[in-house]
Amino acid sequence: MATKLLFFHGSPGASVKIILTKTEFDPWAEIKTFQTNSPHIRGKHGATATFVGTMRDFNEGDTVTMMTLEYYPGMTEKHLEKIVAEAEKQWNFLDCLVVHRVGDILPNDPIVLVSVWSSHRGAAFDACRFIMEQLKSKAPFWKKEHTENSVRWVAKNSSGYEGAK
Amino acid sequence: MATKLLFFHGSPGASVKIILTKTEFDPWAEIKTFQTNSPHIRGKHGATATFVGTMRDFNEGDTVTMMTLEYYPGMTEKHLEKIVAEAEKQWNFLDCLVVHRVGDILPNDPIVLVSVWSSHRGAAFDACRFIMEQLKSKAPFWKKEHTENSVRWVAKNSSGYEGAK
Amino acid sequence: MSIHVRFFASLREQLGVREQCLEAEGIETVEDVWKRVNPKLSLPEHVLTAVNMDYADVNSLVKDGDEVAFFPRVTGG
Amino acid sequence: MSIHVRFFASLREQLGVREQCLEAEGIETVEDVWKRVNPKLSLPEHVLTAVNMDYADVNSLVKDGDEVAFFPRVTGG
Repeated sequence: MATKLLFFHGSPGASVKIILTKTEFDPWAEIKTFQTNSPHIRGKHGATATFVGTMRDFNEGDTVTMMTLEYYPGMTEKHLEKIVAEAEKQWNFLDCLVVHRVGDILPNDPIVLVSVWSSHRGAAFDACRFIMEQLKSKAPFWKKEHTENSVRWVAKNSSGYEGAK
Repeated sequence: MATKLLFFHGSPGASVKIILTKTEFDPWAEIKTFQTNSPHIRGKHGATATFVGTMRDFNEGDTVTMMTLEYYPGMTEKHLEKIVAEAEKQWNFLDCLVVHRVGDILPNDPIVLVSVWSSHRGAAFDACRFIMEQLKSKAPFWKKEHTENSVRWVAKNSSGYEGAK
Repeated sequence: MSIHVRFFASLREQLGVREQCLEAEGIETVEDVWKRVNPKLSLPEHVLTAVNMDYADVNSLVKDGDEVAFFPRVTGG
Repeated sequence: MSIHVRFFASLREQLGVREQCLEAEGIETVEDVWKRVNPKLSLPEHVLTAVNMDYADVNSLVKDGDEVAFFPRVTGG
């Protein structure tokens, strides 16, 4: 995988891997590789909950051609670690993988991957969603959109607890 | 992929694919293939929520060496379709992939995959979890466990809304 | 025509019956189907029933040509 | 020693400043840092602040050697 690791965090308890990358990544291949390299969860994890955020080619009525993701080196990594540690305190999980893109991104590129392995599905679902919501509201990343006519900063993230018709 | 399709359902609205298979499947490869074959979601889906259930090698204090998954041909397919259609009514999603193993299963084999593609993460998360809970409580599947000393039917599924420590 | 009866999983093993074909005469409900097949055994608690592959209950009506199924709580996923 | 100040994203572009080094003398809080850097501009609403890479508020204490950051609402994920 042509992934440039900017940051890697391995935890001693549950296996936690947090990756920031400047190049495109394949979330499904990342999950597979991570799982293959985690022999301790073989036969132990009944549940894997995963979320992948992908760049859309539209926003607020405009066509988006590119996006630049700025971050705060040091603080971003620290807060991703903190968010996963908080989830670990609340739910029993075996492993957790977080990957986040930074730099220039094109439509249809994956931006973020959160994957949680647990014995039971309730913990996997809850921890995965918690990490995503915390990441969206706390982790220092900023998106700049390039539309056909302008370049603009995305003002805010919407809550993830909406979506029913 | 050496997947024997027992049943395939393609929907005219959102792309819905429901697969029952007697042979081992790789959930991450299935997702990738499905996504590659869905050009209409390129740049449109901001969110993918996925759940994979995997066979554990233990249950109720015993080592489990094998599992046999019985189903009700006809009714199982009908109810999986119904569950996904109900989710489609409640949430906006673009695509949905459900794969379920039947027959003999070994520890660490994936049993079920539910993957939902949507514009927004709330809908993806909610629909994915709804489909899993409905599948667990409504779809006619029955697990028979082979432990080292006995063969027994699993009595009931636990609720998926537990898991916090 | 007739009523097609099916049993699954632990119930299939306990009864030793997988499928059965009944004369429709005298059968009006799911419960009647059960009684015809198991005259000496009352319907065990937690047994689920389906008519033509839709969930039903013991009072659901059954007509000639229907498929009626009995099975334990589901444990898939 | 000194206080290291950083700005990110839209705020960085608006102010035209990425990093700055301040003398610690006379600075007690995050707000003092902002005033030193932008004497004519009050801290915009929704601007977030961090001291040594932990979230802080305008009244958080700042000491010599600290890193203080100002940035807009985060929009990752």
